Amino acid sequence: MRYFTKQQGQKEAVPVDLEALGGDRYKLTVNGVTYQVDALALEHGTMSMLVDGQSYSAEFEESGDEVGVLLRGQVSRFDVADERRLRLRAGTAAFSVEGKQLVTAPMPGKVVKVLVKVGDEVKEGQGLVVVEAMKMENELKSPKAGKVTELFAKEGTTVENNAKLVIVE
Amino acid sequence: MRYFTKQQGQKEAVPVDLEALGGDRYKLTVNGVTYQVDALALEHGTMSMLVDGQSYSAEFEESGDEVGVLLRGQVSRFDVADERRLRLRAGTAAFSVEGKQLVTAPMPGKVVKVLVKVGDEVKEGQGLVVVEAMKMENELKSPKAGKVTELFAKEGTTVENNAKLVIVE
Amino acid sequence: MPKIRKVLVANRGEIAIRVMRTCKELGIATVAVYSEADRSALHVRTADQAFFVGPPPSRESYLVQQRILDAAKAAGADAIHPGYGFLSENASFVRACEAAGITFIGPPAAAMDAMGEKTRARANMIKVGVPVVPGTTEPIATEAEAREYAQKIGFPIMLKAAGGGGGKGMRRVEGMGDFESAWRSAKSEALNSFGNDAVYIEKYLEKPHHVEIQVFADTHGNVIHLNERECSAQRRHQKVVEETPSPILTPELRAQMGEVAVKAAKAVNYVGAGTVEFLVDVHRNFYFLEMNTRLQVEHPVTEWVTGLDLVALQIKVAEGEKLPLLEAPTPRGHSIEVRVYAEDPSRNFMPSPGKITYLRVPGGPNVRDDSGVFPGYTVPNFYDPMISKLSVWAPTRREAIARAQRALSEYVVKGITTNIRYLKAILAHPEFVEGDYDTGFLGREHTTLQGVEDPKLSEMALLASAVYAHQRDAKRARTMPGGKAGAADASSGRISPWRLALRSRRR
Amino acid sequence: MPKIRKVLVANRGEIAIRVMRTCKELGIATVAVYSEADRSALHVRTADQAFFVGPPPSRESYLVQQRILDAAKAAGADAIHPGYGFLSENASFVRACEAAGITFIGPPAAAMDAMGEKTRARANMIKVGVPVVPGTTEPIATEAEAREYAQKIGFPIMLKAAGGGGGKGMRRVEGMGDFESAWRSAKSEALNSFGNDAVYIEKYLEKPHHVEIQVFADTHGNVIHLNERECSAQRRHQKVVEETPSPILTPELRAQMGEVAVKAAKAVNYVGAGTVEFLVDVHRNFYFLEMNTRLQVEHPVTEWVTGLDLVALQIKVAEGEKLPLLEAPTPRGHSIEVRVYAEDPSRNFMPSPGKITYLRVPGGPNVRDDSGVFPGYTVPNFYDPMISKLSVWAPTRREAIARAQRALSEYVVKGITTNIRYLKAILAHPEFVEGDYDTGFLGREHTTLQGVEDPKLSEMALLASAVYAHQRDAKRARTMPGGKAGAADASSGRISPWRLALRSRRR
Repeated sequence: MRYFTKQQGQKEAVPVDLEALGGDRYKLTVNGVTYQVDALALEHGTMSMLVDGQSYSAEFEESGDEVGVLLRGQVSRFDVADERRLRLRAGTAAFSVEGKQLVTAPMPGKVVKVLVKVGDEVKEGQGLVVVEAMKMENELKSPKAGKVTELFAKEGTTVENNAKLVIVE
Repeated sequence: MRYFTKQQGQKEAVPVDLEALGGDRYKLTVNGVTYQVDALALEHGTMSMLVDGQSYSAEFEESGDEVGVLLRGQVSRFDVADERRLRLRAGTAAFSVEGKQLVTAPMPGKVVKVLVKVGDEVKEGQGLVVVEAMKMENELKSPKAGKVTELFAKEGTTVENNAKLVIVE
Repeated sequence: MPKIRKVLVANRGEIAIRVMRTCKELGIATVAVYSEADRSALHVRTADQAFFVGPPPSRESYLVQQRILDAAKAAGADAIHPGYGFLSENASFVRACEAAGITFIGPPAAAMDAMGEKTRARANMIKVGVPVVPGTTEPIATEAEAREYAQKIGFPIMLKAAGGGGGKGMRRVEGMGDFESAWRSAKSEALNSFGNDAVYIEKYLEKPHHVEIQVFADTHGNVIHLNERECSAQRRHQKVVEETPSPILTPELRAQMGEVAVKAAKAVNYVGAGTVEFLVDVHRNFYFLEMNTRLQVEHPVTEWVTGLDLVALQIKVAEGEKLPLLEAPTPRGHSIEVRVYAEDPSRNFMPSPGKITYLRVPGGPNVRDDSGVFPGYTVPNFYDPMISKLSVWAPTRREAIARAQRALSEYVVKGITTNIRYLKAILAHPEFVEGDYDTGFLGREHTTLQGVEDPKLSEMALLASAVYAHQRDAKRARTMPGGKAGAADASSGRISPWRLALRSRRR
Repeated sequence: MPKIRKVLVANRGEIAIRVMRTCKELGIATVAVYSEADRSALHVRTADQAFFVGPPPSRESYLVQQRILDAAKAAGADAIHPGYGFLSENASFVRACEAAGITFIGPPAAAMDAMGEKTRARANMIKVGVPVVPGTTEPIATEAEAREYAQKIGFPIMLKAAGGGGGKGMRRVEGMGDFESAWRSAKSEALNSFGNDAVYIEKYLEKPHHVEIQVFADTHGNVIHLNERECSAQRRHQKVVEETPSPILTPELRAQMGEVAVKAAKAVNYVGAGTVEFLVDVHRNFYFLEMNTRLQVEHPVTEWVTGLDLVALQIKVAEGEKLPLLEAPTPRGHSIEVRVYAEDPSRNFMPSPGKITYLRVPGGPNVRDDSGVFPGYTVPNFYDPMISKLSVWAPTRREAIARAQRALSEYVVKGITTNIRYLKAILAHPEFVEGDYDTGFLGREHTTLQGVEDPKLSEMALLASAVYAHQRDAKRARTMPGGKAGAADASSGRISPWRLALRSRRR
C-alpha cells in the first residue's frame, strides 16, 4: 500500500510503501531504502517503534489533516494520505495560490484592538489586530503588502482558535 | 429521584434522594440530612465535590455492580441502584443463601497445584488450589467445611481474574 | 503570635498547590479560592475547603480583596498566603487583612509601601547607599514627558510598571520609532496585571546579568540572605530558566551583594521572604533593580541548595518564630529550574491554552515538578501560561544541566503546545553551557534556539507517521464500514501543508 | 579500563529505567532487553536500542545468559548493568561477560562466589570474625535432616534460599506443624527465583531490626561504607518501607557496623556497590545476615542523604576510577522510601496485575518517584508486583514522615489495586512514628494496618457515589435511548455486595 507523506515545511510529498507483515510488523520502503519495523501502538497516541534494534518512542497528536510526531525530542508534522484520500482532496483547496491571505487567531482569546479597516493599504509586517490571551497581548501582523478586503475581527469579542480575523489581498 | 446505596460490608442499603438543580448542583438527602452539593465530573472518573465549602476530590472505579470511591485517602465501595434497576435484579441472584460456595481466582495467574479432587471432604481453611502470580504463590483455602462438588482448576493452566476454580458444598 | 491552623491561599495554579503541600505537611488546613474559569482547577481539589470568588478575569475575582476576605471569614481561616502575583504585593490588602484580624503571610504593609512602587523603592535605596540603575524616580505622567526623558538619558531605555514585577508591563525601547506602541502596551499590561498603569523609565544596561538575592527576615529583627539566583535567561523580561549558584559570582561578590540585599531589607523593616533583584554589568558592578516583597516563582532552586522549605519558613515567621539560621548557608551543589509554558515558540510564543489530553511528568533522582495541571485539565486562557516548573539538583552545574536535559526528555504534554523543546535548546546552547549569558541571550539567539532538524529522526518520524496513518485508517474502516475515511479532512484544526502553502505564514 | 560508551541493562521495570536515567545523564547509550510480556514496557521505549530475549517466564528470557550476551553483542554494548534480581548475583554470568569481553557493572565473580551462597558467606564471615546468626553453614539436603536441625536449635527458625535474597524463598517456621508446606514452598520459590532450590536454616531472633550497611569499593583497594538503611518494615521478608538514618542507631553503633561491613567487603576483595545486611537484636547486638552483591531496591534513600548517584558511582568504578570519597559522609537529613505494589492488602496482599487506566504521581519539594509504569500500561503477571518506589527527603524524620504522607495522598493509580493506603497506615502507626519497630511489626499489626473507616468520609463517598450513578445513568440513557441501563449489571468483575453475601468470603 502506498502512502504519501508530506512534512510541514517541505515542498514535496514522499511516497512510502507499506506492507503489513502481521502483528505489529511492517515492511516500509522510503527513498529506496527498506526498513523492517516493529511498531506497537499503545494508548493515548503513543507508539513504540523498533527499527534494526533502535528503539524510538513516538508520540502522536492529530491536528486537522496533520499528525505531529514527537520522537527523541524532535517534533515533525506530516500530512499522510493514501491515493484515494489524495484524489478526494483535489477539489477542496480553499484559496488560490496568489492573492488572498487569511489571518486567523493563533489561539483562543479576546480581540483587544483592531488596527486596520476594510480598504486600508497595509505593508508586510504591519500590525492588523491585537489579541489577548493568558494576559499577553499579541499583535498579528500582515503576511504581505496589500489591501484589507475583509475584516471579521471585532474589538472586545472573544475568538476561538483558528477564527478568521482579516483577509489581506 | 431515589437511589439505594449499599456499602460493601454493610448489611442495609441506604436510600438517597437526589434532586438535580441544574449545572453541577444537586440536592441530596440521606439519613434525614439534606446537602447542597456542587459535583463537577472531570475526565478519567474524577469528581470535584464541594459540600458546604468543604472540598472533596473523589476518584471512581467501576467494577461490576460496584463503584469504588477514593476520597481523602479512604476507599469505600458502593452498589448504587435506582428502583427500576433494583427490580431488574431481583431474579438474578446466582447462588442460594446456604450451600454452594464458589472459589474464584482472585487475580490472573497460573494454577500451579490442585490440592483436592471432586468428592473430597474438606475442612474450613484447608488449601484447595495454589495459584501463582507475579512470582508469588497464593494458596486458596476453603471458605467452609464441606465436600468438593465441582473442580474447574487444572494444574498448569492460566486463569483469568474471577475464573471459577472450585465449588465446595 | 498564635500558631496558624488554617490558611487561605489567595492564588491559583502551581503556586497554590505548592503552598498547600507545605501546609498539609505542617498539619495546617487549607482553603482555596476559585474563579468561574477555575472550578475544575487542581488547587480546588487539593484544598480542604474551596470558595467561589467571581468571574474569570482576575480583576473581578482573585484581585477583589473583599471577596478573598469574605472567603477567609466563611472558612474560618486565620491566615492568608498570597502566593506571587495577584494581591501578593498589595499593601492595601495587607492592611485589610490586619483590620479583619487575619494574619497576612508576607511583609508588613509599610515595607511593601516602601518597596512596592519601584520609583519609591529606588528613592529609598539611594537614601541608604544602595547602588541603583540611572532612571526616573517617579512614574511619568504623559507620553510626551517620557519621550523627553528617554531622549535625555539615551536609548535603549526600559519602560517599567511601577506597581509590580514579573516582567508584566515592561518594554525595552530601542528608539523613538517604537515608543508609542511600547508605551501603550506597557501601560495597558500594567493596568491589567496590577490595577495601576503607572510606568517609569530606566536606562537599559548593555549585556547585564539579572542576579537576585533571596532574603528572609523575622519579627525579631534578624535579617539574613540565602544566596543568589541567576535569572538572566529571560524572554520579554519573563524569566525562563533560573539557577543557583550563579555561574558568574565569586564568593566575594556573593557576600557583597548579600550584604547589600540585607541592608536594603533592613532599611524598610522587612519581615518574611523577599527578593532583592540586581543587574550585574560586564564589569561586575551591581545595581539595585527592585525588591519583590513576596515568594518568587523560582524559589525551588534556593530550596534545593539550602535544604530549606521557604514556604514553611514564611509560615514560621508569620507565627512569630525566630529564623532557624543567622547566616547564609554555603550553597550545596547546583540547581536549575526551567519554566514549562503553554506556548508555541515556533509561532512567536503564542499562548496555547486548551485541554491537556495526556501528561507524563519526569521522575527519578533529584527531579522536582511543581505543576498545577493534570491530564484532562483544560488550561484556561485568562491567566499566566506557565503550567509547571521543573527543577533539578546535582553536585555540579554540568551534571545539573545533564539532569535537566534528561528530565525534559521525559516530559510529555499532549493537547496543547509547550516550550519544552525550546527549553532543551537553551540548556544545550554553548552560551548557556559556558555560563556567561546575559539578559539579551534569549532574544539574540532566538533563531538558533528554534533548533535544527536531524534528518535521521525526521525519517524515523516519517515511517512512524505512515504506520500511524495505516493503523488509523484500518481502525476507521472497521468502525464505519463503507464510510469515507477522508471525510475527517474537512474538520477544523491545523490545515494540510498542501493547503497551508496557499495561506499566510504568520511571523 | 576504557570509558563505557554503551550499557545493556539486563533487567526490566523501575530499575531498568533508573539505570538508563543515569546513563543518559552521563552521555552513555542504553540497550534494553525484553521478553514477550514486556514488548509494551517502558524500559523498551526509554532505551536507545531494544532486543527481544524470549518468552514471558524469566527463566526463558531474562535469566538466559546467552540471549543477554547475544543482545549485547548485536547492540555493540561494552558493558552490562544487571540491576537487582535476575542475573545480578550470578557469578557464572559475570564470568561469561568476562569471556565475551564485556564489562559487568558489579563485583568480580570471586567476590560473588564468596558471598553469593549464603551458607558459604556465613562461613567466610565467621573466618574473619564477623558475628553471624546461629544456623547451618551448608544447604540442607532433605526435609528430614532439616526437621532434625530445627528441633535442635529450637523454633522459630527461618528457611532461606541459599541462592539469592530479596525475600524470595524465605519462610519463617513456628513449629513442626508448618514445616512441610514451608519447606515445599521455600524450595519451589527458590528454584523459580534463582534457578537453585538449595535451602538452609537459621535461628529466628526475637524482635530483631533489619539494618543494612551500603558499601562501595573501587578497583584500587579503597572500601568505604555509606551508612545504614533501616529495613525492618517487612512483610513475608519483603521490604515495604525503608529509611535512613535508622532511628535506633547511635553514631557509635553506626561506626561499628560500618567498620564490620567494610571488613566483610574487604575479606572477599569486593568491588562496586554492595550491601551488608545485619540483624540487630533488642540489646543492640548485630549479626551478619547476608551480603547482597548488587545495587539494592532501596538505594534512593542513601542517595538522598549523601547527594551521591550510586549508579553513576557503579559506572565510574567499573571504568576503573577511584572512589571520590574515602570515608562515610555524615548523613544529611532524613529519607524514607515506600514501595508501591500492585497488590490488595485487604485480600491478603493478592497480586493485582492489570491495566493502569489512570496514573497521577506526586510532585513538589523533595519527592522522588522511581517507576516503571505509565497510564495505559498493563502490569503483566509474570514479574515482581512492585510498580514504583516513592522516596522523600526532609531535614528531620518527623518532617520526612509528614512529607511521605503528603506525597502518598497525591498518588492515584486506577485500574489495578495498590497498597498505597496500607503504606499510609504504616507511616501513621505509633510504633513506626516512635521509631523502634522490628521485623515483626507489619505481621503483628496486620489488622490495625487495614485501617478504620471514618464515617464522615464514608457519608461523603456515599453522596459522591449517588451523584456518580445519576450522571452515569443519564449518560447511558442519552447514548442508548430505550436501552436498559440495568443491562450492564450482568457484566463480570466485582459482584454486587447483595450477591456477595451469598458467596464465599476468602481469608
